[in-house]
Amino acid sequence: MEHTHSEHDSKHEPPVTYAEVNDTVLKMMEPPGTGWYLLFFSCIFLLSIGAACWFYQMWSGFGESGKSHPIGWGTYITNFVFWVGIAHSGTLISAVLYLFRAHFRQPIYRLAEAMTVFAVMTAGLFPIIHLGRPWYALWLMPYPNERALWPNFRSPLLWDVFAVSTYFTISATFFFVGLIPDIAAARDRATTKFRKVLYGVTSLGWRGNHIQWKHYTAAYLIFAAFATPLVVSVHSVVSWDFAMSIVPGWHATIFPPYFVAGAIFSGVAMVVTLIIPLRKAFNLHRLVTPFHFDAMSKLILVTSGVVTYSYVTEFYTAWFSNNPFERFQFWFRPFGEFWLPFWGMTFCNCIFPQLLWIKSLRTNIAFLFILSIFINIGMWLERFNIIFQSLSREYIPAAWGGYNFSPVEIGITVGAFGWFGMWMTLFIKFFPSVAITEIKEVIPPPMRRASSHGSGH
Amino acid sequence: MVDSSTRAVVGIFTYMDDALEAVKKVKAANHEYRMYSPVPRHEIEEVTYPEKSPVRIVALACAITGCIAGFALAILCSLDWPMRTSAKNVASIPAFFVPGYEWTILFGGLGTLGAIFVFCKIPNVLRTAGYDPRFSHDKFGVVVACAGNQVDDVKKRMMDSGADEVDVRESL
Amino acid sequence: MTGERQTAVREFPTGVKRSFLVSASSMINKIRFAFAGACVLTAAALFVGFKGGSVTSAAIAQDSATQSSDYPQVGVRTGVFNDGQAALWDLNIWDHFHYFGPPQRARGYKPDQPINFSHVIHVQQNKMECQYCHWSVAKASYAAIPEVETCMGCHGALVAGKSEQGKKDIEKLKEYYKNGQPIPWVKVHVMPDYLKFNHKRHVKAGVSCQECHGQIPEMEKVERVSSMKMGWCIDCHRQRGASIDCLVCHGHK
Amino acid sequence: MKGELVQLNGNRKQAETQSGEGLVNITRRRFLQVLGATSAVGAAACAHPAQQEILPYVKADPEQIPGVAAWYSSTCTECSAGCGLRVRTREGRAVKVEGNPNSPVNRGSLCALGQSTLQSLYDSDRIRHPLKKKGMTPQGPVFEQTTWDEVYGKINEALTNATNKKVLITGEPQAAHADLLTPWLSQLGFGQVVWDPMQPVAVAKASELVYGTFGVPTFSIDKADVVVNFGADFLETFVNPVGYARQWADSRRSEHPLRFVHIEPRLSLTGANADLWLKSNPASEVRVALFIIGQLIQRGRTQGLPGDTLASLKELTKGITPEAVEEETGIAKEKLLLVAQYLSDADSSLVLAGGTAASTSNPLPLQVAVNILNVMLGNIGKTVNIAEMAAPKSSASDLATAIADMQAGKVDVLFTYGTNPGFTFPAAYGYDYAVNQVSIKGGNKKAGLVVAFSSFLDETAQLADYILPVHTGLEDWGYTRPTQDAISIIQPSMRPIFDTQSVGDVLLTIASNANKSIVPADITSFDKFVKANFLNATSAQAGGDTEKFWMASLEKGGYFPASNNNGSSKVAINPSIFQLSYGISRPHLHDDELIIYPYPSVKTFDGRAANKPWMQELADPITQAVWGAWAEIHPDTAKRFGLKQGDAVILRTDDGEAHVPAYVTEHVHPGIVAIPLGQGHSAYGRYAKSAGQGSVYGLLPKSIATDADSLQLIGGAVKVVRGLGNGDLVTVQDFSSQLDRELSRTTIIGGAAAGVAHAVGDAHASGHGDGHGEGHGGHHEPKQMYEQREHPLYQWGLAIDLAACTGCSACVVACQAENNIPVVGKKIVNQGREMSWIRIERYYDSIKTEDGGEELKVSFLPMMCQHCQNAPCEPVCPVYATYHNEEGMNAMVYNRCVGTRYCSNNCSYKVRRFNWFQYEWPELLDWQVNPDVTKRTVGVMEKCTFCVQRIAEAKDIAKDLGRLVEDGEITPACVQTCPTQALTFGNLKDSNSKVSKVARHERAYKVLDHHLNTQPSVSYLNDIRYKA
Repeated sequence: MEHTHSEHDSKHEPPVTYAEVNDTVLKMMEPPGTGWYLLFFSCIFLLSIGAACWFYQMWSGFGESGKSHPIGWGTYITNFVFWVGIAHSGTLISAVLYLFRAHFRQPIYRLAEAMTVFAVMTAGLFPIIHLGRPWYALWLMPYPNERALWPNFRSPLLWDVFAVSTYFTISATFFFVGLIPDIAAARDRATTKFRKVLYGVTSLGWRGNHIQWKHYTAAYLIFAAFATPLVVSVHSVVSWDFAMSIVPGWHATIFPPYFVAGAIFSGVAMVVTLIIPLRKAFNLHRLVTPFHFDAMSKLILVTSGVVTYSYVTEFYTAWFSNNPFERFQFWFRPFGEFWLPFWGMTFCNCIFPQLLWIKSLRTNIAFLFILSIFINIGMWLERFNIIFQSLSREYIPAAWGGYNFSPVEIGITVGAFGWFGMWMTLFIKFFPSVAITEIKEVIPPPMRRASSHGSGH
Repeated sequence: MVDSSTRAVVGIFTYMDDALEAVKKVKAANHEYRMYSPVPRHEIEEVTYPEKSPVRIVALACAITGCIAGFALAILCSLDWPMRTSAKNVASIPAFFVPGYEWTILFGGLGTLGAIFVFCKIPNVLRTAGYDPRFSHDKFGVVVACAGNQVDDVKKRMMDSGADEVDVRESL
Repeated sequence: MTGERQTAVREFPTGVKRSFLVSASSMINKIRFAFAGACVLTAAALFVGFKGGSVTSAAIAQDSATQSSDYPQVGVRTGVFNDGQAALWDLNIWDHFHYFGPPQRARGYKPDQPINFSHVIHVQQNKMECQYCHWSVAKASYAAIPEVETCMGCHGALVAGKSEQGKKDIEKLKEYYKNGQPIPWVKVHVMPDYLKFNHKRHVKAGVSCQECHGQIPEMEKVERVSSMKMGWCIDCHRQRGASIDCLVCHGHK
Repeated sequence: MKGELVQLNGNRKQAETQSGEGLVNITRRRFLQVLGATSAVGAAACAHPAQQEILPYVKADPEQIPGVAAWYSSTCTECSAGCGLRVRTREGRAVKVEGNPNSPVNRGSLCALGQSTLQSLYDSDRIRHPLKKKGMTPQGPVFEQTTWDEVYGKINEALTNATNKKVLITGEPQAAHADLLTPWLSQLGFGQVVWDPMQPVAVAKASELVYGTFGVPTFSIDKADVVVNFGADFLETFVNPVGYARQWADSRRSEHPLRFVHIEPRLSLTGANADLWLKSNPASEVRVALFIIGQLIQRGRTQGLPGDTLASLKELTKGITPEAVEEETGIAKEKLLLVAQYLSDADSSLVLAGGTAASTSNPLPLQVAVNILNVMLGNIGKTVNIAEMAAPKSSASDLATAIADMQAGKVDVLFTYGTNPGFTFPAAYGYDYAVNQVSIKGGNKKAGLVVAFSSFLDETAQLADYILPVHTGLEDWGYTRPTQDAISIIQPSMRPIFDTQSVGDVLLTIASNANKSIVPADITSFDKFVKANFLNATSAQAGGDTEKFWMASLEKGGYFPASNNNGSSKVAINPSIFQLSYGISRPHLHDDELIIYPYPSVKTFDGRAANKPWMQELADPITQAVWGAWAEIHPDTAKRFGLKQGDAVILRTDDGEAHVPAYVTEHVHPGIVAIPLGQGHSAYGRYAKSAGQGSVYGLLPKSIATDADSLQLIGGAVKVVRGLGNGDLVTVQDFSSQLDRELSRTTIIGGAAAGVAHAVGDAHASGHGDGHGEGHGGHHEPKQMYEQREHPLYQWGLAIDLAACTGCSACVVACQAENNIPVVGKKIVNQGREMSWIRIERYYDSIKTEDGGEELKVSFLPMMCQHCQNAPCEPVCPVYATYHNEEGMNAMVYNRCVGTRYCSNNCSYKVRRFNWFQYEWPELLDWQVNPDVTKRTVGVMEKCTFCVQRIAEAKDIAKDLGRLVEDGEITPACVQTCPTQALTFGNLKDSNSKVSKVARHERAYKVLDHHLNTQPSVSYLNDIRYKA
């Protein structure tokens, strides 16, 4: 937080104190106003649309979604990959950057982590929604059953089950552990009975004595160490859903790093999308400063570069392999019937973010907000391209086909945003969405005597 | 030792170095104490708990268990009803790295969570003697449990260190 | 704050490692007892689940040993743990409450039949062979339900029944025959649509009727006594070295 | 859309078979499933599905063991070829129709239409009891139920009162009906009119002029070295397509394949199988024939001709220069000379004409010229058997006269059966008006009587005052005479479903009511008549025990003596042939007009198959279109009319209009618009009515090819108007090029020396060169990371000879019938969700010719699950719903499937089908459902199983006999029915099995295997093409 410090100094503002952090953050949790209710109920409304669509799809048949022969996967798997991707930056920011001691993470990491958990919860719905018989989704779990059958551990989809469930469990645990001291702080300031009980229960009786802090910090580091490989592994596993198959356009070794980079790219963009309105709504200007946006912009710029490189590599490999099916597929994407999603993706992910080379734009909040939304769209299109374009032009020209977008799947896609938004909204109102303890950690502790330790870590 | 005459002496400090000073003094007198702080600081750890935390060992053990369990699950389930897919081996070890890997992390993570619960003694449904809500806000605290006849000594040590206030809580 | 102090509970008695629930409030204890109670109740329920409900082979074997020896004294095939069980966790209790499916698919299904046909009278007392009526069982996948004509072979002129109920039922049978209507027997061993069960192969392999259907000769009203779930089939297939290829039973009917 | 089979929520009736194996009530179960998915807590506890009943027979049926199929021999009545049938019944219901191997006509095979005769039997729109017309509404006539006695009474009354003519309009009658009708017509004073638009009457007439006898000769295609065909679609609908396809294929896969030249303005399925398809100007084929005659005379190949005829022929062909013919016919003169060369060089050859190309306003000259060619080339007695001639009775002029009579009030009583002139005769003649005249007035101002004996409320039946529902072919007795000596018995394979009677019995009853004695007194019913006639005809063979002989014949399917009647080569050329006009007659076209070219397709024939959902959903082999008609238009023409693929088109003549979608293809003549016949019904049933608007017959001119007494199909001008928006064209294959992907491969054989010259990867000869290049899947050594899979007893495999495959799609229908594959309707097919397990892929590619030009090469590639040893679909399934079993099969367990569709994504062949909805069979059609095959529920994947139920049955039988399954005991439905026997199935583990031998053939390869190492169990044999 040194940067914050110096910036404040230059503006002749007093440095941030423990008390101020506490008060600012806890103020966000004050009883909700009209705006919050409006947001919350819009999310509920979207969610109801999605739920209604899903129920209708189950009742009427999976054909209500737009999938067809040969495009067996479509919007739902796109959404799945999209949401898993969104989740990634949360873990990146909370765990990887924690290990790297990147201080710009502190004010945004809690939100990013919440986003992770809720995005995984959203993502996890889609593999079930996309099943032809979702009522048998349980069969993917290796539980003992009266059929004496087990699932197929060789299937990348089963790997997904393991990867996503582990990811959800670990990131939720990590998230929750990080929250405990902050909830304790909230508990100690709570005024209403409901909140007293809520925080009393969820803080697990945290006191913050020196023994607890000792084990807590040790464990937190271990959690970060466990979560870090997950950032790499989960999206790698998700990418293997595609890379392990023999579909031209899917069967590529570059997929894991490509997907991970894309995930971080989209996730950081999503963090920006979420933090900007929050910053405005809850007046977090002193906690989330232009320095943070600058850092995130740089991260976006880097990952955009990696993603662009991956795109180019895909084309290069297709050309270099001399495989007619691959070559056709990569000719088809930009120049075929469905060129629009491809070029949309290229613009959003490769071209538009290049503007971030301009320093002033990196801290231009309005620009960043628009850019982040474009990147979100671009990354959705990327997944859609991979799934839909590859499947529509496979080996047998007689079996080529197109896609029929249906209102039902659009409804479910929208519903997913409602579901995600609902959790986010509830979280922001009921739990500290900026990490109190972690910000306090980077503030120099109050000392009577000049310290030889210096400030921060 | 445990009797009704035990008291809790609560020192509340604005400054961390004062609190640490008090801790050192209390420690020197061999009192049982707890130091409360709104944030974890390595300065505090150095004074109060310089040893390594056992959480790490638990995490490692659980992670290894998870790795073995993940592989075992995949292999045993596959062998229980051997079904061929695409001429691949029934127990295809490369494919089982994924469950093995994921369960390493899953077990490790859950083990760490368990370790926190055990070592930090949470969930804690009890009231804590000497705890003050300010400790989670911006104050540091040193709480000492001592017999009634030692209260004054402890109180003095704290005041000397620069405590904002020192409380004595009766019914420990 | 003061109030809190007064009611404060010790956190750390010096030198004593405090256990998690020492000095727990009475609320905590209630939860503990409730949990323990639930465990006991569940265990009891499971026990009932294992044992309760159905006719078990052991009981049948004992009862029938003295009565007749015309049909083999074979019990329902023991499953993984108990009679007719597909897996350790395939408990009668589920079947009784139909948690996982319709009653037709559960042990203990014992529907009322249009005619109170008694296997006890026909098989046990009159020593009829199973295949006299279920004549296609060694010829086809299906075990035929006897034609109404077959019943009339005896009941047409010779056998009019002894009990009041029996007489009434035989009149009913004649009525069906006269009207050229099939008797709407209610299917007891309802199997799913996606399954091939070939009676012929099992009979020819020496599996006795009772291994799956239980001691039908003892049943006044036929009851489903085995789970007939997949794990139960597979268990026997494995023990006998029969094929466990999925396509043996699935993919066709 | 009306008439779709998908009924998602409504009308789910719990069906029960007679054995009482009730089908699961899907609705309730699915409801519970949905509940279960959303709330894990068992809300199911309170819902109890209805209990199932198990119904025994009242009386034992000695022929039926529950669960064991009983087979009955019969004869197909769908067209007049008379193929022998074997009908599989279960618990008294016909569930599958196959060819009878004893029949000399089809030798065990059956076409798509023949198999869908089950859907005549189980047509949901069948008439179920006698009907009486109640009145007319704007939606059509309304009928009410009546009794047989009432109708018979009315008939008797009308016959008594009738003073004017009495007319009976029938289809081409089967032999039994013909035998019965002879006395019936004369005794009751009826005039008979026969109308079957599919009869090649012109061929018969030309035979009369050239050979001396009226009739359609029997052709021996397999004995010819060169076949030159003017539009006769003998692989589709011409006379006996199943038999001719077999002959054609037998030759094509032999050491010395025949060379096949097809001349027609449109690429038909038959043309697509030709080595050389020449796109002729419409109605100009006669000039080609004359030109060839001239060429042959020049080359001295006239040995079969009498001298005087030769002189006249020389006169006739004088001055026909190659240039002039090129100008007239649009065919390059090099090609024409080449064809003449082929014929003159061939030892034996065959020239044919027929189909739409030959149905011009004066079809006779072409047929005569073709016959002359056959005579000149010495084919009579060799490839053309004029001793075995079938004389078609169908007559367009008779019908036209009858219609005129009716309109003029000269007809009092009209009976119809077995034909649909209300639809299949040009509407311009006003058949419906004529019938109304009979019905309303009659001749003597008293009410006339119109009775239809029909099972279907088609355009003809609905004009009638009374409808007597008659048995369909599978419920009826009868016989046909496929050859002069043979008799093929039509035997009912199940009891009539409804209150119907046999047509024969109806005729007998009418006669006896009228106190006419047309049959001996002991013959009280039609089945007795059939038996008596059969035994009479075969009395020499029957010996003493006629009853035993009769039973044996019933079992066999009839009496089929070995035919050695090759006949003489004696011809009697009628000099009147030189009076015929051998010119081209084509109407003058305005700018907005094209020549209409309606053609019968394997899908609908003349329209009789239009209410069969299998046939509607069957993809047309050439256009790959389903459900309804389309208008094939050349791209240049389309451009001229501003049309593109799928646009709505209105075809309009003075007599009517039809709304069809445009199908833009290079493979039609730019001057024509080609439409399949038989769609656009206004009656006949829900499927027929839902598929298309406006019938082609309505567009045909009021003109009959009088010289040939047949319908003039080609030659009418039709206005082409762009309709509004989308014409609702649905095709299952939108891309026609293989893109050098070597899916279907061709062996090019060249020159006069037949034999395998060299293989090419695919039709694009360039780049893959000659010799045995990379593409030899059959000899592909498996490269395997893992140890090879052991197959202890069997490894099932299939081999498909592309040289024999004509693309007729009979296998598709066989599969659909055998495996309970739902028909999903046009809308769902349009979403790419067709369910058929076999797909006949059709590719247009080109072959380089010797002179550097390019020839069209059409490939048909039947594609079903390849049962790969290294199946990409298997390892990706998370629940083992698909896996590899030890018999080498890619097993699919429906009930384990959760529906991730990953397997389908990863299937390189795209042969997996997903149940997007819960498909239900409408009432009555559900009787056909094969009880041996699981019906798949919503949300599961399905695919070809190699007919696992048949494998299981064969293994079951073999196990009873204590041995292994022997070669040939298992024939999956597709293999069984293939008219050309292009498919072979068996155990690859046994190196002596037929399939192993085929798979080792030098032409064998496996699709995509050399790219993907999938190691399919299905081998293909290269197609064969002569180098042009």
